[in-house]
Amino acid sequence: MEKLDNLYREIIMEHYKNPRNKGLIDDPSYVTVHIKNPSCGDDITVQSKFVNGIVKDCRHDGHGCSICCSSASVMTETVIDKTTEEANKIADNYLLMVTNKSFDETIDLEEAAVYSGVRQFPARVKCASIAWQAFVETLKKGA
Amino acid sequence: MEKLDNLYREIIMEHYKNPRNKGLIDDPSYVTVHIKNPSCGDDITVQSKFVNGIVKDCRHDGHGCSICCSSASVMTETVIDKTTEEANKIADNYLLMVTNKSFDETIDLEEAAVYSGVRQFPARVKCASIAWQAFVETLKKGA
Amino acid sequence: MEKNLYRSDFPQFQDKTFVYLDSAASALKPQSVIDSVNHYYHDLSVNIHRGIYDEAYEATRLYEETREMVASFINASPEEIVFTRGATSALNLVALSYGMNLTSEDEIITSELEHHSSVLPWQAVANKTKAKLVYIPLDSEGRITVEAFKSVLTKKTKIVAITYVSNVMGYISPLDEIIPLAHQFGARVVVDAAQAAPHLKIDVKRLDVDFLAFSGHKMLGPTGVGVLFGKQELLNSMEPIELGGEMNEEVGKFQSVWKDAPYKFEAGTMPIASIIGLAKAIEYLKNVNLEEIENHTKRIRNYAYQQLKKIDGIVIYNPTSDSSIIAFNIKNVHPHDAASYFAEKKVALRAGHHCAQLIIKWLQIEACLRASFYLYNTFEDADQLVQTAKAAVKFFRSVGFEG
Amino acid sequence: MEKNLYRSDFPQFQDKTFVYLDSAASALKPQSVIDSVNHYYHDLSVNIHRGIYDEAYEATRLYEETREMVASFINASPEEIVFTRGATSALNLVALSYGMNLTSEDEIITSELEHHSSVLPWQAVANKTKAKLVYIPLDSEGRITVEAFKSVLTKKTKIVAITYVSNVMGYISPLDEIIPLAHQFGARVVVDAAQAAPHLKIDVKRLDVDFLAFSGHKMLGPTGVGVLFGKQELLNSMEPIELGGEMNEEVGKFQSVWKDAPYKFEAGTMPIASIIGLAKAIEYLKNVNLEEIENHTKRIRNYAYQQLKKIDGIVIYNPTSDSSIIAFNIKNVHPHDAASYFAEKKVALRAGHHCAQLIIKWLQIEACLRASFYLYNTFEDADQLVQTAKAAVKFFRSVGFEG
Ligand SMILES: Cc1ncc(COP(=O)(O)O)c(C=O)c1O
Ligand SMILES: Cc1ncc(COP(=O)(O)O)c(C=O)c1O
Repeated sequence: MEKLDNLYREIIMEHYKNPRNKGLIDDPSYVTVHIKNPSCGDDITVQSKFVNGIVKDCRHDGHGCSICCSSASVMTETVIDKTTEEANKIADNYLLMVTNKSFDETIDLEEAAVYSGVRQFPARVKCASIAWQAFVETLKKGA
Repeated sequence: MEKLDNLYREIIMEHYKNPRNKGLIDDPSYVTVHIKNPSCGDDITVQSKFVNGIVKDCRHDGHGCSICCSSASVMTETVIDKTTEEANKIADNYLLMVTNKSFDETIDLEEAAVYSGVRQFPARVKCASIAWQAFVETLKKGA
Repeated sequence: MEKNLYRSDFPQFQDKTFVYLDSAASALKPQSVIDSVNHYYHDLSVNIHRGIYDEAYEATRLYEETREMVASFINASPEEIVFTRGATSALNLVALSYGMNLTSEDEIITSELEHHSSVLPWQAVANKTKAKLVYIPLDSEGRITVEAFKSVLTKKTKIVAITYVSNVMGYISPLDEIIPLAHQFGARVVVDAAQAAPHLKIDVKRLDVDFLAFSGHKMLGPTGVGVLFGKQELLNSMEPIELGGEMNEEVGKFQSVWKDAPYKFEAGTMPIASIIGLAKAIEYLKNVNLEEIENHTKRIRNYAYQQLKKIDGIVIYNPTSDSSIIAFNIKNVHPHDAASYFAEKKVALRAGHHCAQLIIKWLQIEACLRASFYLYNTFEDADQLVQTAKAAVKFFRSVGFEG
Repeated sequence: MEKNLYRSDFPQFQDKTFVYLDSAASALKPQSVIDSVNHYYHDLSVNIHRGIYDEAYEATRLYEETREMVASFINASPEEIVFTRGATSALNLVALSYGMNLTSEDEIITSELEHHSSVLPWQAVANKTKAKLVYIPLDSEGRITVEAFKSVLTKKTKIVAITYVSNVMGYISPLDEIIPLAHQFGARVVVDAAQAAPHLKIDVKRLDVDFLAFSGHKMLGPTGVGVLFGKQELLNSMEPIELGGEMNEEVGKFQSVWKDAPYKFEAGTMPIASIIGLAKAIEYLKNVNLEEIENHTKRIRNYAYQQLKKIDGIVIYNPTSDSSIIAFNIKNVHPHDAASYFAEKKVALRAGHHCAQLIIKWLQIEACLRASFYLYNTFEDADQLVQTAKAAVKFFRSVGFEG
C-alpha cells in the first residue's frame, strides 16, 4: 500500500482534521471565487485579500474529500503573507507538479510539496488542484 | 444480366409506358389512399370503388420508378371486376410473393406474376409493393 | 465456489484481477456485441435508407431487425420503438414534445428517487409551462409506496415521471399499481427503465405503460443508443423535436410533412453501428434469461451485503434493496477517498451522487459508494469487495480518519 | 494506373470488386478507427466521469483527448466543442436553443442548397417564433453567390443558416465573404460543415464563424457522433435542451444549475466508443493531409466527369462542381431503376433526393443519382462508373426505356 501511504501523508491528514483559515468572511475587500469540481462534487470557495501586492489573508470553505479540503487549508497557509507574485509562482508550480508536468524545482512549495503523491492517482489530481485554481482566479480578479 | 432481365420484363415495361387506369377521379364513392415510400420517394395514390362486394373500379396516380408505376397499373387491371374477397386474396398473395415468403401458388396472380423477379432485388421489393398495399388499405377502409 | 457460466463471454475478464462492480453505470460487453459492431464497421460501414446497393440494404435490414427485436423484448410493436442517443435523450424527447402541451392547471408527479435524466426534463417542463411539479413523499426507507403515490395523485395530474428501478437504492417501484391508478385519473406514465431493462422482464402491454425509456450500454449493448417506447397513438400525436434528413416525407420551402412514427423522431444519420450491436445484446439477454440473471445477481448481492453490514465502520443505505445494488460509505471517509482505495485494489466501484442528487440529499449525505452486480460477477467478487472494505476501514483509521 | 496509398488501410477493399462511390453518405472506416472502437469495448467498456478506477479514468481521458483533437482540427478551443449524436443534432441544438430567442421582427437567411438537417430546424424556428425565413436566390448553376446573399441581407437578419459544401451539387459556399457581411449586419452564421469536414481544412477562427456542425461518420469516423462548434460566449449564453445526468452542477427539487459549456450540452451517457474512435479518424485525416485528399478526389472526379458527359443519354446536373460529387441521371430512367443496375455491377452509388429536396425541386427533377469520391477511390473506380453508365444506358434502352 505504498502508493496510498504516499497520498495520505500525515501533514495532509493533519490539515484535513484541523483546517486553517476556514470559514468565509463577509468583507468586500476580499476577492471571492467559487469552484465546483463537477466530476466529483468537491465544492470550494476561496477568498483572498490583497494589500499593496501582498496576500494579506486567504480563507476557504466548502466540502469534498480529504485531498480537496486539506489542500485548501495548506494553500491558505502557504500563500498568506507572500507577495502576489511569489504566491502566483508557487501556485503555478504546484499545479504543474500535481499534473505531473515539468516544473521549477527551485521554487519552495513548502508544505504543499507533500501533495506530490497525488501524481500516482490521476483521478485525484483534480481534488488536489481546485483550491489552488480558485486562488489563482482570485489573483486574476483582484491582485 | 439475367437478374436484371428478369426484373425489367416486357409486360412491366409495357405498363410503365402505357399505364392503365391512371389519373384520379373526384368522386366521393371512391375510397382514396395515398402511400409514400419514404425510403425512395415513390408516391402513389390509389382509388377504389366497391359496389356490392365487387371492385367496380380502381385508379392510380403518382410517380416513382418503373417498378412502382407499372405495378400500380398492373394492380388496377388485376383487381377490377374481382370480388373484394378475390382481390384481397390476390393482393395478399402477391405481397407474400414479392417479399419472398411462402404463398398460395394455386391463386392466379395473372399479369402480376411477372413481378416475381423483384425477389432477387430486396431493395426494390418496396417499389413493387406500395400500390398493392395502398389497394389493401382501400379495401380495409371501404369494402 | 460456483462457476460463472457467462464470464468467458466477456473479454475483459481475461484480466483475472479485474473486479467490476460498476455495471449500474455501464455493463461490460460480451464478445458477440463487440463482433457485431465490428462487423458493421469492417464489412458494411455505409449509411442506411435510400441505398440500393447490397451493403446499404444489409445495414438497413440489420437496423430494422434490431427494432423488431427490441419490440419483442418488451412486448411492443416495432412502430412503437424509437431509437435515440440513450435513455436521457429518450426521456427528454417525451418532455420536449408531449410535455409541452401542459399548462399551469396541470400537475406532474415525480420522486426524489429519480435519476437526473428522469426528473430534470420535467422540472424544465414545469418551469416553462407553469405546471406544478409534485414529489411523492418517500417512506422511511426512501421507497415509493402506492399509498404515498395516491396521496399526491389528483385530477390535475397529467404526467407521472417515475423510475422503474432506482440506480442508488435499487428499489423497484410498484408500477403494477401506480400505472392503473394514474390512468384512472387520466394521467400518462413515463417510466425510466434504464436500470430495469438489464434486470427485469419488461412487458409494456401488461404494465400498460405510456412511455418507457432505456439505454443500450447498461444492458450489455454499445454506447450511444437508447430506446423510447411510446404507445402508438401517443407517438403519432407528438411533434418531432429534432428535424432533418430521413424523418420527413415532403420538404417545402416553408412547410414540411413528417413521416409516421417512429421515423419522424429519427432525424439524420442514426448511431447505426450501436443499433446493430444492440440486437446482439438483446439476443444475449434472451438466451441467458433475465430471471436467471436476476436470481444470480441478487444472491451475490445479498451474500456481499450480509458480510459488509457486519463490518464496523461501514454504513449501508439500502439494506432492503430489491436489486443488485449496495449503496454504502466508510464512516467519516469521503467516498472519493474510499474509492481510490478500492481502485488501488482493482475493485471498480463508483463514488459520488450517481446523478441522483435528490436521493443523496434525502439520505442527508454528501455522496456515497455504489457497488452494483451483474450476471458476470461471482461470489469471489463479493469476497473481494468485503475484504477490501475491511482493509480500507483499517487503512483509513490508520492514517488518521476518525472512527 | 497510379497506386492508391490509402486503400490498404480500409479493410472493406479486401473485396476487390467493391466500387464505393457513396462516401458523401458515409465514408468507409480505416482499420485504426475500427481498432479504437474495438479497444474501448474490449478493454474499457465503462462509463466516463466520476469513475476513479483505471478503466473509467482512461475512458474519460480518451474522451476528453478527442475533444482537444477536434478543437485543434478546426482551430477552436476545447470548450467550444460540444459532442452530439451527429451534424443533425448539432444543427438542431443551435436552432432549439439559440434560435428560440428570435421574434417576428427577425429574419433568417438560408438557401435551397441546404440539406434538410440545415434548413428544417430553422423552418421550425420561423414557424414557432414567426421570424421570416428568406431564401438566397440561387444563380443559374444553382450556386449561392455573394451578390445574391447581399440582396437578402438586411438589418433584420439574425441568423444565416448555410451549407459549407452542398451534398448534391458539391458547390462550396463563399463563406469568406458571407460571414463578415453577415456580421456587419449583426447576424450570426450557422454553418453546416457535414460535407466540408471530410474535405476542406476548416479554420473557425479565420472564418470567424459563430456555429459550425459536422458528423463523424462522413469523415472516416464512427456513426452516432457529431460535433457542434460554437463561439464560447454564444455557447455560454445558451440554454441546454436535453437535461439529465452529468450536465448539471447542482440539482434541486425545483431549480437546478448547469455546468459550463460544453458540458451542459452533453446530458447523460454520451456515445463514448464513437467519440473515442473519432480521435483516430481525425488523426488519420491529419496524417494524410486534407489538401492532398482533395487534390486526389477532385482529379478522379474530373476524370470521371469528362467521360460521363460524353455518354449520350447521361445528364449531369453539376458540371462545375467544386468538390468530388457528380449528380446525374440516365435520361428517362428513374434513378432507382438506374441504381439497381449499378448495384448489380457492384458500383455503390446513391439514388434519391439526398435529403435535399429543395435543390432537387430547383433542378426540376424528381430525384437523381449521386457518385461521390473520397481518398480511397481510384481512377479504376471512375472507369468502372463510366463503363457501367454506358452499359446501363444500353440496357435500359434495350428493355424499352425511351431514349
Ligand atoms: C450537407 C449535409 N448536412 C447535414 C447532413 C446530416 O448529417 P447527419 O446525417 O450525419 O446528421 C448531411 C449528411 O447526411 C449532409 O450531407
Ligand atoms: C435510473 C437511470 N435513469 C437514467 C439514466 C440515464 O441513462 P443514460 O446516461 O444512458 O442516458 C441512468 C444511467 O445513468 C439511470 O441509472
